[in-house]
Amino acid sequence: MSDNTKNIEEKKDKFLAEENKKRIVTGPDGVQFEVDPLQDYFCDKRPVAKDPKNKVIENFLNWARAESLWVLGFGTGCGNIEIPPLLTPRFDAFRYGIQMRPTPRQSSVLIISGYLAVKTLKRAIRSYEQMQNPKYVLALGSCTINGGMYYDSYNTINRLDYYLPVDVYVAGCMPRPEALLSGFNKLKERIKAGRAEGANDYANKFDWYKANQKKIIKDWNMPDYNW
Amino acid sequence: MKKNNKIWQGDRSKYPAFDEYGNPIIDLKSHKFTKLWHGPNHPGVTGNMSLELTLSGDEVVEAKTHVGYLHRGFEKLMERRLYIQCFPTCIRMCVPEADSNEYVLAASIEELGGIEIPEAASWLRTLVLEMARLQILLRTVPGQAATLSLGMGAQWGMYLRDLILDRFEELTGGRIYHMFIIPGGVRGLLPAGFKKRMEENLVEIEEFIDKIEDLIFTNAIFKKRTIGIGYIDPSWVDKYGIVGPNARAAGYNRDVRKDYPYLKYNELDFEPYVGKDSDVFTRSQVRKHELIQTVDLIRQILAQVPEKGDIRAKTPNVLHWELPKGETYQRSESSRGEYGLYVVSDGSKYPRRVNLRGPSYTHAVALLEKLLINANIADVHSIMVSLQTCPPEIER
Amino acid sequence: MNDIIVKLLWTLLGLFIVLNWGLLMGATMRKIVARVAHRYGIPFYQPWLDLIKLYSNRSSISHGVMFYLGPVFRLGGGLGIFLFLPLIYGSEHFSNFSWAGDLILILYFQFFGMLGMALGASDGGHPNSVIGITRGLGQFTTVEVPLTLAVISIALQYNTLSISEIVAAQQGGFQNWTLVTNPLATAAAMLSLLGLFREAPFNLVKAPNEVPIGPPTEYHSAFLGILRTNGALLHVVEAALFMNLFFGGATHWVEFIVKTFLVYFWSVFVGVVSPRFRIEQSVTWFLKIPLAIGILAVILYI
Amino acid sequence: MKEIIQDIKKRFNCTDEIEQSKTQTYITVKKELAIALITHLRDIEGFTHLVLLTAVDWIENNQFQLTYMLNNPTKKIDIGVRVFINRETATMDSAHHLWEQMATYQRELKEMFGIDFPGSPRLNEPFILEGWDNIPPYRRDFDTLKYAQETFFPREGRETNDPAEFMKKKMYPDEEK
Repeated sequence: MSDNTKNIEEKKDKFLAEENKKRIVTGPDGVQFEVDPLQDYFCDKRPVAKDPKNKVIENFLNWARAESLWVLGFGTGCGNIEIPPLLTPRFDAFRYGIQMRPTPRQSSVLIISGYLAVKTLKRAIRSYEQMQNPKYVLALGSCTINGGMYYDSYNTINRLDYYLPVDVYVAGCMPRPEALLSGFNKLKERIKAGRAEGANDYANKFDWYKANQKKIIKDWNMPDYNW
Repeated sequence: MKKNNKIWQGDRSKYPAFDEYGNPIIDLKSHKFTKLWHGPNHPGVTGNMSLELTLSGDEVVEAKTHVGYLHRGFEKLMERRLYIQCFPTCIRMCVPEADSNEYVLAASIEELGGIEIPEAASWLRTLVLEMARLQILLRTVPGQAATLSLGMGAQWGMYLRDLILDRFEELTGGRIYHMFIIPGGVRGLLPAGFKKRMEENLVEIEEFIDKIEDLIFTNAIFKKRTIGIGYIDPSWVDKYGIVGPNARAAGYNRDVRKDYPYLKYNELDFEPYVGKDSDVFTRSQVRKHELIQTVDLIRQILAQVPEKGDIRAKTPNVLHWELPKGETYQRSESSRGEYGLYVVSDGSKYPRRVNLRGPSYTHAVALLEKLLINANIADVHSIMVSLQTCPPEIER
Repeated sequence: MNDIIVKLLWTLLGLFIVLNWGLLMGATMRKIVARVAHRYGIPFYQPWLDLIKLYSNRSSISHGVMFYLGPVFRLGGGLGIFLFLPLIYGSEHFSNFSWAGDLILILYFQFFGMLGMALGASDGGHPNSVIGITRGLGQFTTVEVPLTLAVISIALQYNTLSISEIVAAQQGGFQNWTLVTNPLATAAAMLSLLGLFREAPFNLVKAPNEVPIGPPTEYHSAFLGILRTNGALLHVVEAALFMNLFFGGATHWVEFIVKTFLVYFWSVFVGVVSPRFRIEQSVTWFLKIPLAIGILAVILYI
Repeated sequence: MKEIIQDIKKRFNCTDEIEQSKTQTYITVKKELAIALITHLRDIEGFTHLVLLTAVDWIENNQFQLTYMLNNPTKKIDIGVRVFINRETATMDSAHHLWEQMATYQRELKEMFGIDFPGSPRLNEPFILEGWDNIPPYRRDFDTLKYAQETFFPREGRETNDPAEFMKKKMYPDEEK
């Protein structure tokens, strides 16, 4: 083990909760064995890219996916204040097959609504990785594009596409609900054209994304890929 | 602990056990307790914050609030911005009611710089602040029922809120962030026909209030779920720094608009509604009466606001505007309670320190952690919404 | 041998109709709720798209064998009710596999799916699913009590445990329905129907802002697809059961559709204007008025 | 208001009285007497409402200024108690027993300024930041722009102007300074 990796290991251990640390456990029959909760309790298998096979079938499925966008109800920033109007009489996004789901397992769209603090980025990554394969990221606001007015803040990221594969950016601070709806339309076009393969990109460029994420999340105390 | 007279609600006075300081003894390895995280990605918390709950059965025995998911470091960022540049930054501190942010910063700068704002600007500021209160109350009053899965009122309310946001667009050009109040005055006068359109909306809102009275406040199940839940002892009000509607529901007649009249509030005729039972139902009643009162206040303001006149006091060139050395604290009454800004100037072009005092700072951390103890897991969301917590003003 | 295959094919056709009607009915109800909220609501074809999407997700994660079996058990419960429930009275083809004691069997199948779900949900490991399913089982137990009493009452009234015979006894016009001849049993059953369909005020199992979203928190992709398929199926067959027991059954598909729609609409109608009970409130609610009505209905026919 | 100030000036040796407005006064008190003064104000003079506690970094004097803003809800007056502490040692007596929310303020100050309040509950638990390994961010010597540029990935093509220069160029192009 080189010094560098050892340092990283030690640093990682510092932030781990007591029950997640590696330890030697004695079984009831007296046999001693090592327990590594990060390996044993969580599945840290790398994600696998699952490329579409049959083009005709995939086109049909993509159409169904595009018309049934289940959005994770995770308001990561101030753009989230325009999500409730989207679901109410004036804008009524339900008409376009957009529905909110409370758990990441069942959702297919992650909306990063505005600036992303480092603490939230960690949760957003976890939520994203728990979503199932055709999954899309919609980023709202200038702050996710280039930092916006928080370009000099020590706690908000500058560009989201270094950490998560973004499908559509909606500019503005904050984007109006109309802009958000048109962002959803763009996303639908992308999905129907078969270009929204963010999940596969994430799996293919996994190491690059992880390196970027670990650069700013200094207390990385979870498995590399947590689903 | 008082004895239960209902046999199906077991006597919990002995379990969990308490140590000598009155804290429950929680041993997670005993498998008697469950640790449950509410949030940040959970529909049952307000905004982006999280609650770490330790449950014993259905009952919460320990709650911890975790914030910081929305931290942008505003107070640091404003130290490297000119006073005029602080405005676009400042209004994003608390999103749902952005105009309070504008007002407190403008008032602080005027106080330190010794600027008097013109009559018309003062009226327009009052109008904008009340409209902001109206739009947030249209969301939160029926929102209390939405926490108990009665979402109809919230849907209607959000539509009316959109109408008020339309009026905001007409007046200021912005939907959520207006930047209408600037140091020395406001940016514009009322557009033609504004009063008439506003009046139409107000009539619609009054009909809506009648509707939610029937739908929500006389609903037996709503009463059953809210009366007696989330009780704030009136003696906690000073101990925990409770302000605004939450303090008024506990019987304290505290309203910054009355106690420290700013702008034109001493020329308006209103009396804050004071509840006495201090539970979730009373707090929602207080907010409903505040909604009725706000509609009335906007009518009063519209009757008196000048159609034309000077709206901007003379200020120095904003690029070289140096405030004299000093410090001040300016407060306003937001829909959540006392909302203030503490500004320290060191005589340069940049503020030395800006600190926001948001009501949620105490409501969502110290008070919520206390209130959730012994609450049912089903009531966590409704207690939280009844305090009207807003995470961005905790961490800024 | 040939007969049974033909019968199976007819049953599959019935399943196809019921399933699609269930999806359409679900969409219609959501549209009605949306209209109350002054919205347009989802398109009518949305449930089908959701199902296609769920079944075609490229990845899915398992938490063990019971996690797989949970949705299967749930679907087994729904299919079980369907198989033994005569859909159309007097039709040779759509009476499925109904037999002399099917009423008892159906009551058993109602609980079967719930238990399967409990096993699967707790294997998902998410505390919210466990809380959700504990509430679900607790509430369902008390929902069953007035329903069972109502069923006992009409079994005593008609002296049979066969649904076909109960339907047969109600033919001949409105005045012969159980609704008229045994209003107490109908009232008890219709109140417990509110808990059966889990709309507000009894939707605490899936309460999104308490336990998002209850038992299926960890279910996704095809697992959730199965659960939603079963949900559509279950809504129709439960409504059809009530239709058969209390509202004179159906002699053709149009009547079937109208009656099941109205039975389901009753629970949506109550749900739109009600907040949600807490678990102990809903349990005690079922053990008060509906239970009393149920007992009265049984006493009258002993 | 005047009498209260005169009284506490005598009792607690307060200095630097500034009357900001009719209802708002700021006074400075020594670190050792601060908690006693605040307790006196709360219990005797009726300043029962804690408005805020915050710190100001006077890096040039090597001092932190702590401001305890107290409010008297019956007389409707505010008093700002200023305490200057050494920036190097940065320790202050904890006042968490006076108000329940004080512990939260002290947690925040510990995290954002590095001011220690021995004895305050949950003081060392992270409040806002997570895994922070730099100097506390609200201190004046922490350069947020430099940190952001080094840590995050600025998008190429974004023109980052000094806001003041940019506004000057756009709005007052003729002006010289």
